[in-house]
Amino acid sequence: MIVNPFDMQVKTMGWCPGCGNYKLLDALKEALHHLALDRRNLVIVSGIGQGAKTPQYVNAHMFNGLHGRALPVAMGVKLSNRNLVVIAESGDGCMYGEGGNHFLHAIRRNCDITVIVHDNMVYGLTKGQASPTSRLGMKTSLQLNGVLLEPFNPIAVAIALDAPFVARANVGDGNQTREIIKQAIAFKGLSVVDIFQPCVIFNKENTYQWFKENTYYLSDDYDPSDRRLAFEKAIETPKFPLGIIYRRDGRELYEDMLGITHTPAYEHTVADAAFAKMLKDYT
Amino acid sequence: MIVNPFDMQVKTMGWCPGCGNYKLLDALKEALHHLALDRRNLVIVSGIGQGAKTPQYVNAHMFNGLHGRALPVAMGVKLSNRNLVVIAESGDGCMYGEGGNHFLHAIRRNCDITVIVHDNMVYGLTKGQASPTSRLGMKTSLQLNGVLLEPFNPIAVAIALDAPFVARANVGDGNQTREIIKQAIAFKGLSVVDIFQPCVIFNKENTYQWFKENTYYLSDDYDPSDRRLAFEKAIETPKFPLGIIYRRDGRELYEDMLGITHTPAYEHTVADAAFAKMLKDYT
Amino acid sequence: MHHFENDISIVFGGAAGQGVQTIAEALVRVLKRNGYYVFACTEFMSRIRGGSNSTEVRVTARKRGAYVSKIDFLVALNADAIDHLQDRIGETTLVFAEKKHLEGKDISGFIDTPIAEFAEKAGSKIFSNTVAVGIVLGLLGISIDAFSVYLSEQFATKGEDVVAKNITAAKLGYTFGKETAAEKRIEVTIDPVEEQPGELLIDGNTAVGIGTVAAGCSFISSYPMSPGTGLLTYLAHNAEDFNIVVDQAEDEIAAINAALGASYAGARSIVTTSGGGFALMEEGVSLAGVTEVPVVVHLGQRPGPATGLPTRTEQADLNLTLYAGHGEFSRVILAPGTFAQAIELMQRAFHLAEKYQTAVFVLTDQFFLDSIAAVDESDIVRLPLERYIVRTDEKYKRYSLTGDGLSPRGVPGYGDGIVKVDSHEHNESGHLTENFELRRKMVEKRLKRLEYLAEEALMPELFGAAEAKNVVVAWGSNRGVLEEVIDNFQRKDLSGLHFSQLFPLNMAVKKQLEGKHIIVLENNATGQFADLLIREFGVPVSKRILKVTGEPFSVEEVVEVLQEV
Amino acid sequence: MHHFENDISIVFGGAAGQGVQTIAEALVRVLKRNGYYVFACTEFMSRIRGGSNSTEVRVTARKRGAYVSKIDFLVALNADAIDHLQDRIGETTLVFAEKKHLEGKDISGFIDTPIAEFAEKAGSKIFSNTVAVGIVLGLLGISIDAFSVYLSEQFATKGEDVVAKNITAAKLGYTFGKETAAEKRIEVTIDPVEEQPGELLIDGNTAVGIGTVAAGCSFISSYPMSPGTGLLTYLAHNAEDFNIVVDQAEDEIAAINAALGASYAGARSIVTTSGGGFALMEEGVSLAGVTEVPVVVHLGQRPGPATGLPTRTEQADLNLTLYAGHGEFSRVILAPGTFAQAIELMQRAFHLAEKYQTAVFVLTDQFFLDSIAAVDESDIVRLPLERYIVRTDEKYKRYSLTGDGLSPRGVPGYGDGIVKVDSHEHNESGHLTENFELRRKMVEKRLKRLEYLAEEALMPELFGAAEAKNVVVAWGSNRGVLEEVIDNFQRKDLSGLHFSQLFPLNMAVKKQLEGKHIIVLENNATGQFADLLIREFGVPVSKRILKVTGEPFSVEEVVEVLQEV
Ligand SMILES: Cc1ncc(C[n+]2csc(CCOP(=O)(O)OP(=O)(O)O)c2C)c(N)n1
Ligand SMILES: Cc1ncc(C[n+]2csc(CCOP(=O)(O)OP(=O)(O)O)c2C)c(N)n1
Ligand code: SF4
Ligand code: SF4
Ligand SMILES: [Mg+2]
Ligand SMILES: [Mg+2]
Repeated sequence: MIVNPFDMQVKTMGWCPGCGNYKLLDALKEALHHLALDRRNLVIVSGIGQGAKTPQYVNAHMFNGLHGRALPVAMGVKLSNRNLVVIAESGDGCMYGEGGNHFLHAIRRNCDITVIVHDNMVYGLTKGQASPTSRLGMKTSLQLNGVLLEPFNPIAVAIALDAPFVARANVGDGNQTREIIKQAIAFKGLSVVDIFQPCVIFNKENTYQWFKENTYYLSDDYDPSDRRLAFEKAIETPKFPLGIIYRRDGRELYEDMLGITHTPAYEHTVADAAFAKMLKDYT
Repeated sequence: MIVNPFDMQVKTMGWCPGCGNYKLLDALKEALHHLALDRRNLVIVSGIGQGAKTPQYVNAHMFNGLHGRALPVAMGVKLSNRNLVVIAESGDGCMYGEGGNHFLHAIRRNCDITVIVHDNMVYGLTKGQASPTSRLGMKTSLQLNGVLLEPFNPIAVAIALDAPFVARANVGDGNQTREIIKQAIAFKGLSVVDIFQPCVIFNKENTYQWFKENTYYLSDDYDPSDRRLAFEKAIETPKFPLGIIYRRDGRELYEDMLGITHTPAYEHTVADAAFAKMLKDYT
Repeated sequence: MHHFENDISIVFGGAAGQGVQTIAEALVRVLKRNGYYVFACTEFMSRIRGGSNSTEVRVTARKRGAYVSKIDFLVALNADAIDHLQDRIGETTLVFAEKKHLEGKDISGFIDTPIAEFAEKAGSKIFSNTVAVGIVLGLLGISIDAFSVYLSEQFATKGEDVVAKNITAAKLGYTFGKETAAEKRIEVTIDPVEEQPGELLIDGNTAVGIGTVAAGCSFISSYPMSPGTGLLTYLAHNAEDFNIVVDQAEDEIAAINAALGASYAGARSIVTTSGGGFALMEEGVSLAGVTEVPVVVHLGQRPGPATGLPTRTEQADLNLTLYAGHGEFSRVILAPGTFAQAIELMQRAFHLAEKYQTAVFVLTDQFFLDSIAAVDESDIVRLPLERYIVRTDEKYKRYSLTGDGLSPRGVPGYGDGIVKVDSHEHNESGHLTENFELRRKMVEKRLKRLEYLAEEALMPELFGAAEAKNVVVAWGSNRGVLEEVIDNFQRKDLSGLHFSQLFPLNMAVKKQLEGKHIIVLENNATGQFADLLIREFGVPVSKRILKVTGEPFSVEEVVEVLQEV
Repeated sequence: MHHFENDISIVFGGAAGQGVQTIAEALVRVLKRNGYYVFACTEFMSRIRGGSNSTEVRVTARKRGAYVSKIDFLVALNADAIDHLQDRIGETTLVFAEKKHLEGKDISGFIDTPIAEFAEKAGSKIFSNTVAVGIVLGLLGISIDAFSVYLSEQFATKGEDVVAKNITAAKLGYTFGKETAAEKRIEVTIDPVEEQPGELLIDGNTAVGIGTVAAGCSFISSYPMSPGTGLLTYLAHNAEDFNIVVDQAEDEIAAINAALGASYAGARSIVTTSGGGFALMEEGVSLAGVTEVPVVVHLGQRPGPATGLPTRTEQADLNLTLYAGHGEFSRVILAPGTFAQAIELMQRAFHLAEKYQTAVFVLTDQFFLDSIAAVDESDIVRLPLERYIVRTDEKYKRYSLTGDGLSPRGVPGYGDGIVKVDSHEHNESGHLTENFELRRKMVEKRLKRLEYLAEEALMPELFGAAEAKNVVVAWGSNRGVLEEVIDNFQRKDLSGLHFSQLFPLNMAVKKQLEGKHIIVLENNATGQFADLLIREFGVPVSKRILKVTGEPFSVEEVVEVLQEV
């Protein structure tokens, strides 16, 4: 048996039995393994929430930060050592609720970061309140009469911002999930992968079954480079398309635009000549 | 001469001579006057920035709050006294930068609030750094090699979130600006009006002239109810369309969904019977 | 022969999802109906299923509100529970669990208890909780009738069959408990309580919620965060009956700003959160300060820094509220010690916020919010709902300089005046100004109210003799442990002072402290309230009793530390 | 006859956009080149055009770094400037302005000065600033040569014509100044300075910037906010030469989190902001605390609360940094008093942050950042760039419990180890834990470094006699006024102590304070540093000299208050 170097001995995991997060974790670890990444160069940044616990269970570098703040941390890491592969991973509440502003502006920057969202359409860790992607009418412990807010459409918003790689997967299909994650990581630029992940405890509506019934695969001849078409797909009802919905290769990376070299920041030095020259300007 | 009740005696105004904010202020006050609003029932909420100073110069209620935070304040006002007409007004940096998350979620809620954005594509008050809508390549005191981040497209994002009223105006055309503001205020629901407003000091690229040359009016037969078409318009280049780009009447108001009555919160009382009943549940 | 007298500690341990809290809730309700003093508190892990949680139920002859580490009866629903609570299992502890959960452990007080078997006999494993309550009632020798009634009420909507099965499960447990008590000669005696234990049985969240409703709060916007979420949920459940706007915010910054908007428009508004969420609100707190818009913040404390221990307890956010927000302005900090006090203080919070146009912070913590106790209806104070909103006229100026620092507060739409509030330094009408002299006056105006607030400040509650040389100071949720410890000692030289108002402090307090040997007890690492006493009164603090494990103080450990004083 | 000796205060007043700051910059440079001690400070309104701004230039026989309220020469570019500075125009003040700006005012020292006329004669009104500098040089009787050289350098890129016209304008002004001096018998004498006034002429922003570059900072992410923006702009200008990543964040929360990400990956990172922006960063500060990721925060203070007075000065954010973030953890607060000190302290800030894996806050303020003074190159300290990053091996644990509370810090990609940092309470390897005992150890670990930091803490700088009974304490930007006031008095019973490290305090300071009559001088309303001294040392503070108008202390007003001591 081939061992996956990203596997970790974990005594107890924080997720409920049957939770979709397990499948996502498996798909992720397989993807990392398939891509033959060196775990010493892989950093997974996450926020807070059930999905955000993922890097606790992956044998790779981890920055498990604050609720909502995975993306700025990920950017800081990438810009300080661009040799690292950086994944930012969190729940729908973390990325689109508390972290919504960073989602917008991370897309505008376009660092080479893979954004993986565990989209269970609910706040899992805090016991089942509505999340930005909760469907209208879903009753929760807080939304007693059902969710009133129009669901946040991450795919449409990402396309509106011209994010260069926008995809959706369903953990119910581990293979596709893994393959999309692989492509997202391989993609040079900011990739957004929204992954349907059932919360078996707090979301009794959007179950494995429901996600299966309410999604379909984009056909092979679908052209993800057409932004208008992608937007149509993004707002399509009632079924959600799965796959790479929008892709635009060649957009320049923020790190390239900034002229960042491959010397990691921990080797940073201050050139004496430059320093002396700088002082000279003030004499 | 007819006096506009929203006019105010202001000894000194904080704006630079020639600033587009003057024109926006005039258009706004005219719109308020044309709509025959009672200034005792009009609240203008703003953030911080040059555009955000607007309510300082309007004879109506004002909540001039924090940078980026006009929208939540406006919601709080509206939900506590729905008899009030509420306008949230600020700059592009305030609304789409610091306040980006609120912009997303205010649209999801759909209160009956008019959002007016002074879009000068720059940070005016803090002396000329790039704003989220700054065009690529623009050089500033901070962006010495030019702006690197893809401009934020508020129209496209608002349409991606299915905002029910999305419009764009150019202060260079005071009449259209006024008319759009009027329609936005009259609209029942959250209306977003992004208004091009030259900053004559810090933005030497997007001048009155530039805005004139780089915009065009939507034709009379344009159908703003078609979301796909609206999205196309939103991402159109090189010229920006002016007018009501997207409009979807009939979306339910958050205040209606919450069942908020017309009794203002300052008249709130606690019914003894209900209180006794509540306690009884714990015996 | 196992004898237990007057102060019984029963602990239920199990995994998240096994319902130890539900068991405890049922038990305390039944015990209360039988006329006993009860108190329950709970500790749990930050996970939805699995892990090890426990709830303690105390049955006492006197009213108690503290956690004890001793366990008399432990009902363990899985093997982990026994490991998890190992340190608290003493020589006299009786452990009720299925044999298989004991495996490899050596526990003298173990009693093989076929909980699952009984449950299945009654129809399904899901009745295990009911069995557990039955067992305890049997052990205590308390009639099962009240429990049967409780079950009938609780499951009424689920149909007769469910009720019947539950009652069967309860009886199986009950019989086992009774028989075991007889067999093992387990004797439990509790002196009859002096008075009725109180009519309402509530937890801390409910207490804070009742107080908020009573205060006339009509607006809450908040973002879920343990342990602050309880109040949000409570108000959602009561939103319709009391016309309360309940909004789940996109983030905490939105929450506080929405609350300020609501308050500006005339609502009594609140936000609820925990330390991390509050940290995000600080700019908003500063906005409340400069605009003089009233707001109440409920901060349910948990251990930090950052995410820390999300479901545990601590009292480390006093400084956070004391110095929240940039710039200098007034504030009030309250910290209830009992549920009745919480109900009253929430009303007081809104009252002070409105009267003095200031932010008021109410500090609770996980231990307090998740505890359960009985409250006498007669102890529930309802303060008159005094509003301080004026009808404006055309000359109205929001920040008129009145001399006393308080300007009559108008709201938009009420009267002919225009109400302008401004985050900039402003003139009387609320327009921005850079006039130096006006600036100075406005700063003074905003701070002056602290004098009135200090005069009105609640005095601490004294336990024991006022003359005692040694005084133990505690605040907020440590009232229960303070009272019980002082009571236990019955020493003339040892008294307790419990603060439910932390800031501003009443200057009369200084006299109570001067010349005393001051010992401060608080659930944090540095002694934040001790520092405040030093700063405010210049009195030396002799000793700090601190705890930062994420658990509340137990009566025993405080007794031990104080023994040396 | 108007005689001015050794301490000349020249003030330029005008509207935003009229360039009073540019004038001052030119003048101080020329004066410095002529071998004078110069100091300039500036006050301006929160607007881009219009309003009333002014810059003070002091020419002194001794090195000075404080604001004086007296004005010897006022050059007013518009009528408002005279109104605005009315209170500071004294009997001996000479006011240079065009006649039309005097209208309706009665000012004895008025001198009709056709600035615009001269400028237009030279080619255009835009040369008014150059004329103004020329006038002052003429008045002071200083050769115009250095100014001509300066103008040639300054406008070299704009072509000869521009240079020539500027020189013409300068000469017109100069001649006017000289003639007026002769005519009105204006005599200015300044004793020759003891040593060269310093080679570099910089403002506070530059000082902080130089220090940050010298410290090896390679990452800044910040959101513009006055007066914090200066550092961001400075680093942007030096980004290429020093490989510094400069990112304009979408908000302050992003900024601090990005800085932590960068630091985690091995960068020395900083954020710059002001009070309101910092308030938003507090959760991030708490994250730095629990993760032990080093970070430096530059906080340029301005008057709050909330938006307050965006372009004015204050020192009211000490408490904000002292108690920032929920939970309890270490931190360091520095506050430079001179530019040389700022350069050194920025390096020290990064050094301490990295060595002790903590957040370090550097407090400056608008007054400090916008002042201009000369710094000797020999006074520019360069601390060795010591990195504390280890190469990890496979067994590496980020939070190993080492006894001294500091775990060797690895970064991802350097070595074979895995580096996990966690905002939850965690075990040694950085995975979340709820173990009570581990929790206690980790809290202690995170606080223990405060002991080392206190030992290493900078001692305050003493002015005057150590034995003096009365000691005036000041911090940060008030060093200049403190030094000058103590100097002025030359009293044996009055000394000054200037703190450039505010937290933790060196315990040896206690001795310097005990038994003294302590007077604390600070630019805030409540006396925040005074409170800290009480809290830390239990010493009483006799008097607080406070100011909250948004202006810095003037030498005169402090002298007046201290006269009574
Ligand atoms: C600033 C802050 N606010 C609130 C919380 C509480 N909190 C933790 S996780 C979470 C939401 C979890 O939802 P989501 O991000 O969708 O993750 P899930 O648990 O569903 O995977 C919240 C509100 C927090 N930790 N920090
Ligand atoms: C929390 C916070 N961060 C930063 C600032 C500083 N600030 C004030 S206005 C502004 C940006 C102004 O740009 P914009 O919103 O576009 O308004 P404009 O001046 O261009 O009208 C900034 C960054 C602030 N006041 N508060
Ligand atoms: S609560 Fe939901 S999302 Fe969280 S672990 Fe359980 S099933 Fe998964
Ligand atoms: S800086 Fe720009 S936006 Fe601001 S007032 Fe001046 S011209 Fe207008
Ligand atoms: Mg979720
Ligand atoms: Mg702008």
